[in-house]
Amino acid sequence: MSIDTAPKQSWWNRIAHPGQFVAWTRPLLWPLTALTAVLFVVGLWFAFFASPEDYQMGDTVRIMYVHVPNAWLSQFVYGIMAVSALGTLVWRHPLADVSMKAAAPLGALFTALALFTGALWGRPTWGTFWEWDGRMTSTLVLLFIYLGIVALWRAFDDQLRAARIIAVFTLVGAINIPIIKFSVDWWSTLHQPASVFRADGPRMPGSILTPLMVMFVAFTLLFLTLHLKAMHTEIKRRRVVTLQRKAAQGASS
Amino acid sequence: MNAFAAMLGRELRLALRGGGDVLTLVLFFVIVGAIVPFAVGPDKALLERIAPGIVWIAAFLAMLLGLDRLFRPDYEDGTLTLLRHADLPLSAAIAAKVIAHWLVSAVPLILASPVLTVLLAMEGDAFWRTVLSLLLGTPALAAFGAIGAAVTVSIRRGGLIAPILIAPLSIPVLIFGVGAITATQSSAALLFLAALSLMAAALAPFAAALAISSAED
Amino acid sequence: MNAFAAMLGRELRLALRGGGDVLTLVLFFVIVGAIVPFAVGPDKALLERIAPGIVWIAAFLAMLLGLDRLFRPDYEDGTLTLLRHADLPLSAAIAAKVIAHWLVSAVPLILASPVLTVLLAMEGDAFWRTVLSLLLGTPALAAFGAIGAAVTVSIRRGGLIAPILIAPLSIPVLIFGVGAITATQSSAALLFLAALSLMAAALAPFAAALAISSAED
Amino acid sequence: MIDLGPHAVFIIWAYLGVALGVAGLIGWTLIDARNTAKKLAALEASRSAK
Amino acid sequence: MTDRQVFPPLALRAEGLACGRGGMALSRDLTFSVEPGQCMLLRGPNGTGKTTLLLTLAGIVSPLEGSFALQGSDDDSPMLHYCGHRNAVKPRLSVRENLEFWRSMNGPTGIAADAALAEVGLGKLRDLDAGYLSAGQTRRLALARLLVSLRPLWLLDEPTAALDAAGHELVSKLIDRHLGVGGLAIAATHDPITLPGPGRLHTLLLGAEA
Amino acid sequence: MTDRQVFPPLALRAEGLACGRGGMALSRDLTFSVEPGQCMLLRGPNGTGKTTLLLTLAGIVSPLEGSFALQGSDDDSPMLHYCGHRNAVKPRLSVRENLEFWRSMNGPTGIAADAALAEVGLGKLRDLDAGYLSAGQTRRLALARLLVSLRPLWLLDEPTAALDAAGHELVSKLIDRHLGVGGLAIAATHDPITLPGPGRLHTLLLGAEA
Ligand code: HEM
Ligand SMILES: Nc1ncnc2c1ncn2[C@@H]1O[C@H](COP(=O)(O)OP(=O)(O)OP(=O)(O)O)[C@@H](O)[C@H]1O
Ligand SMILES: Nc1ncnc2c1ncn2[C@@H]1O[C@H](COP(=O)(O)OP(=O)(O)OP(=O)(O)O)[C@@H](O)[C@H]1O
Ligand SMILES: [Mg+2]
Ligand SMILES: [Mg+2]
Repeated sequence: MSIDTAPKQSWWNRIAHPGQFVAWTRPLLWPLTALTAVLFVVGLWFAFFASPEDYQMGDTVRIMYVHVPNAWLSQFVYGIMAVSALGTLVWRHPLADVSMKAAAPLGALFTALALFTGALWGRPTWGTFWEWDGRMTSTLVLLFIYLGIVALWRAFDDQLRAARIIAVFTLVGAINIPIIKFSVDWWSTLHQPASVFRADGPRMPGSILTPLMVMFVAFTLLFLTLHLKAMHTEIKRRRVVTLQRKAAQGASS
Repeated sequence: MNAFAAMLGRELRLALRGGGDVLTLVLFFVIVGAIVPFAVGPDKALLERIAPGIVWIAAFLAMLLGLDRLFRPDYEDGTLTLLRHADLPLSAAIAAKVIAHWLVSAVPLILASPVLTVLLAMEGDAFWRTVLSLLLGTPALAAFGAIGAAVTVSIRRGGLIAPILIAPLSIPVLIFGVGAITATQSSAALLFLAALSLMAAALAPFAAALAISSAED
Repeated sequence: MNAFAAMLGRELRLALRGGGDVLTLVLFFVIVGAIVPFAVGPDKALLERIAPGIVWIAAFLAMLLGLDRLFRPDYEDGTLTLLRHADLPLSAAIAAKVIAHWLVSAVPLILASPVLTVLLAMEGDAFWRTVLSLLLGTPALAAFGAIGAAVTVSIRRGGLIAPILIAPLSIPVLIFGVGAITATQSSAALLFLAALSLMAAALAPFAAALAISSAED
Repeated sequence: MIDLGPHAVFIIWAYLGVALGVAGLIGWTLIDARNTAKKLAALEASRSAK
Repeated sequence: MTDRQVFPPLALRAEGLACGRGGMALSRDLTFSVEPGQCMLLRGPNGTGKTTLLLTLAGIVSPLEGSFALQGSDDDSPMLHYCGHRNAVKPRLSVRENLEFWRSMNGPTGIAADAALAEVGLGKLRDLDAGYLSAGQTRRLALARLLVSLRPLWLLDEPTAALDAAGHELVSKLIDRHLGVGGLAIAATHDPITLPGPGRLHTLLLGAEA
Repeated sequence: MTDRQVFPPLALRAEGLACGRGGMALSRDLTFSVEPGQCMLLRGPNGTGKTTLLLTLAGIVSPLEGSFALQGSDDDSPMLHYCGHRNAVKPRLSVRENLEFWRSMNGPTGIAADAALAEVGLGKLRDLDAGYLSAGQTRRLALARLLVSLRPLWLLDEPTAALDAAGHELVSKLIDRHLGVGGLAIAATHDPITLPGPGRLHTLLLGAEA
């Protein structure tokens, strides 16, 4: 039995050291922000002025340009969290903790927006805000998982310790999400007549695909920018906590 | 193996001496089932239709209820700290705890399920399918529950978070469990349930041990 | 009065700092409501029909869940023993705790109830009746819950007994609560709810104080 | 602005909701960043003052 | 010698008191009295009923036989501080919030919370989450509670538990000062406690037949 | 002087160890070694990190800097007993059941449970519900755990807490015997502990700059 804390030096350790990380990623923030903003302007212009209405859905197809990117992000962000969780558990890297924590509220919001836009889309097309359809339902469950993770982060007061524990839960969730998706599909197809409208992607004409793609990239960049910023903040927050405790301790001795 | 048996024995003893905790869970299960007719009104056809769902929800909630007792008392009196230095690996000790948890919280429910089937006007055939589906599905609930309890044990006021972590994870169990009672493809659902339970039971001790050993004292 | 405010303030502070206990309860409420469709199947007409029952059961369970935190931590760390010698009478201290319990566990549920009404396909009118019935009925649930929790804490051994003590007491609340949402005589049911809540709230602090002060240390 | 057809309300609400959500997120991220940076600066100042 | 009499002249008298747990007597036929300005130490091996006697005097366990009374008190307001094995300290509240709470609950008749914290050596930690305190620091916080509300009778169960040498002295000092203003104290302890001045300390030996 | 060597010759060495809580160092640059047959006492005022150091050595809190190792052990089986502030005693199980449980969990390599109970003075209470034990009796039960499974390294956090005079002697005797068979012990305590024989006890002072 022996425990050693000597840090292992490598290029990766150097650039991924939290302080270093903030230093070399900070210059990226502004370009990213600018790019995101430009893409949003272009995307919105396409969405409202340069794309036709769908022959079937009419103008409501324009909801797609915000719905689909958010729906995609809801899954992508969980992927980021799961990879970060692996980083926390396997390499015990502080940066992975930070990334995991910063991503959770973002993912929750994108998921909530996917649900919101989906519900608003459902009303004109299906005549109801909510339908217990497989995809919608599994997105709802995903939102619950996100909110659970956010609640967990808030409940721990020692964030270092929290990271490893939450990583375990995130990974368990990652294993379970495909199962949930599958079971929900099985469930709603079993109980429900196949009345659900299905929009198959490939059928889309280019005039719809272009704005979709632009918005898609714009939202993804938005996430990356916010994630980076939130990670910086989180790194600073940890430093604040350490300093505060030091102050309390320094005062006591 | 001896240590495993000791752990199992201790858990069972504590539960059975625990001033009727087991009885309480069963009563809770029955009461949730019995309250539903009050809430939805005494319409027989309706009741029979939603009966499988209610049995499973009652079982799920009853198992949630006992969950806070799985690790918290041991965490608070220092037992979990000591278990890290026991000869028995922590994951094995947790496996014993999960098995005991299933024995004292799920098995009594299964035994009590006839009461619910009567209250909810289910017919004989559905009753047997209910028992079978509970038998195959509750291990998964216990396993997911253990993961949730382990993740939240070191939060000082964390007892409330466990249920919301567990509920989304348990949805497949509910869906297949209910499916196994009602559907015509009952056997497919049963198979899935069994697979889920196996997978969850295999995963849970390790995940829970990982979570617990990353909790500082 | 000052001591009463101190007690109330402490309870609220503990709850709000408690790493989002409030958020957790709300989530639990929504999740229980959302889980029912998984169990009974995604049939809209059916869901709408049982929706009032589900809302009330979810509220009942969410309030049950927070109950173990009402007296147990204070019992275990010795606070309850000391409260017996406080200037503020024990029953007043308990009244403050019950009020705080209602504020942090019932009010958020009421605020979150719109989400459930959407998920369960209730129409606009029923929604307002839901809010009103929860507002009038939850104080009774909180009060009965406090009695149950006090009795449980004083017998020391049975952590889980509270729910079954409370369930029978709470059944009338549930019945009238559901009645207030669905029935045509909604206003009569609301009146009963209000009466029940008043009575329970007046009784609970004394009953709970009696139970706690007869508990040996 | 083009004509959004009979379901304009839903489209507008969808975009508005997303805009609000995203704006809120951005705002919250920035405010959080600002507050944390301020706290950090204050603490570091008080440390070097000692 | 009482330099400043704050409390009415009270005395605790017990006559043929028997206390026990679960109907089983642990100590029998105790007759003692504690006068103002006096401290009684309870001593005896583990498990001989010191804690039980204190709980009986606090009115939490009912006596099996005999009687006791705090004579000289006319009103019904609470007269005693009980400081038991458990500290009644809440994590998530800061050290000061914990103490302020008890000050309001028991009546703000003693010194201010900050002064009490400084007194027990926690002045600098006052904004720390009380859940982070070490064992000894938690004990000190429990002792600070005695200072923020004036009560004539102190029932202390192992007040020095987990305290360092300075903490032991602190306890002696606090008791000394309490007796000085006419208070009474009963302390169960295994550690030596000494007070300046004669006749202020007497010992009740429990359990040992010797 | 080791009369009967039971354990392989192990030694605990720490180099430049810094331990703390929540990323904040409480003790820094600790370098010490404990050889077979030696006991190290941790001393220091309340809140200076004695408990934290013990938890670090037990592998529960991770060290901030530096390293430590138990040298001479070849296998990975658990080598230490940790005896903390909390006693890990379960109400509802009898005293003996409690001990038997830990004997099975930690390996029945030491003396029998009944013998251990007699050793710590709980022989007569063996069938009592452990929840009824007094503070000192509970502590004795926790100490009995050290005897039913042989482990070379003992980490004791205030072993004498709540114990009477006989209990203090008991702790000294247990440590003495453990060292006698080649064991190692580290004890954090505010009470005096003395062992017969020279050179077996040394003290690490935490926190005080003096
Ligand atoms: C609350 C309700 C809804 C939710 C939660 C939801 C969720 C999702 C999800 C998870 C995706 C997958 C994104 C991806 O694969 O990257 C998606 C894609 C899509 N959704 Fe929705 N959706 C909802 C309502 C609707 C409605 C009402 C419509 C149309 C009437 C719709 C049309 C689409 C389309 C066209 C796509 C992209 C095409 C595809 O990937 O197959 N959704 N939605
Ligand atoms: N419910 C009960 N039934 C039977 N015996 C009990 C019960 N509760 C406690 N006891 C016994 O009563 C005694 C408790 O005494 P108490 O806690 O007052 O001791 P103490 O003098 O404070 O000891 P210590 O110095 O260890 O704190 C113990 O011997 C215990 O075994
Ligand atoms: N999570 C935490 N964050 C910040 N400070 C902490 C945390 N946990 C503990 N502390 C501080 O660390 C110290 C705890 O030290 P520890 O418990 O090791 O003391 P100790 O030497 O055992 O004291 P005692 O003699 O009172 O038992 C205390 O000063 C406490 O305020
Ligand atoms: Mg005692
Ligand atoms: Mg300590």
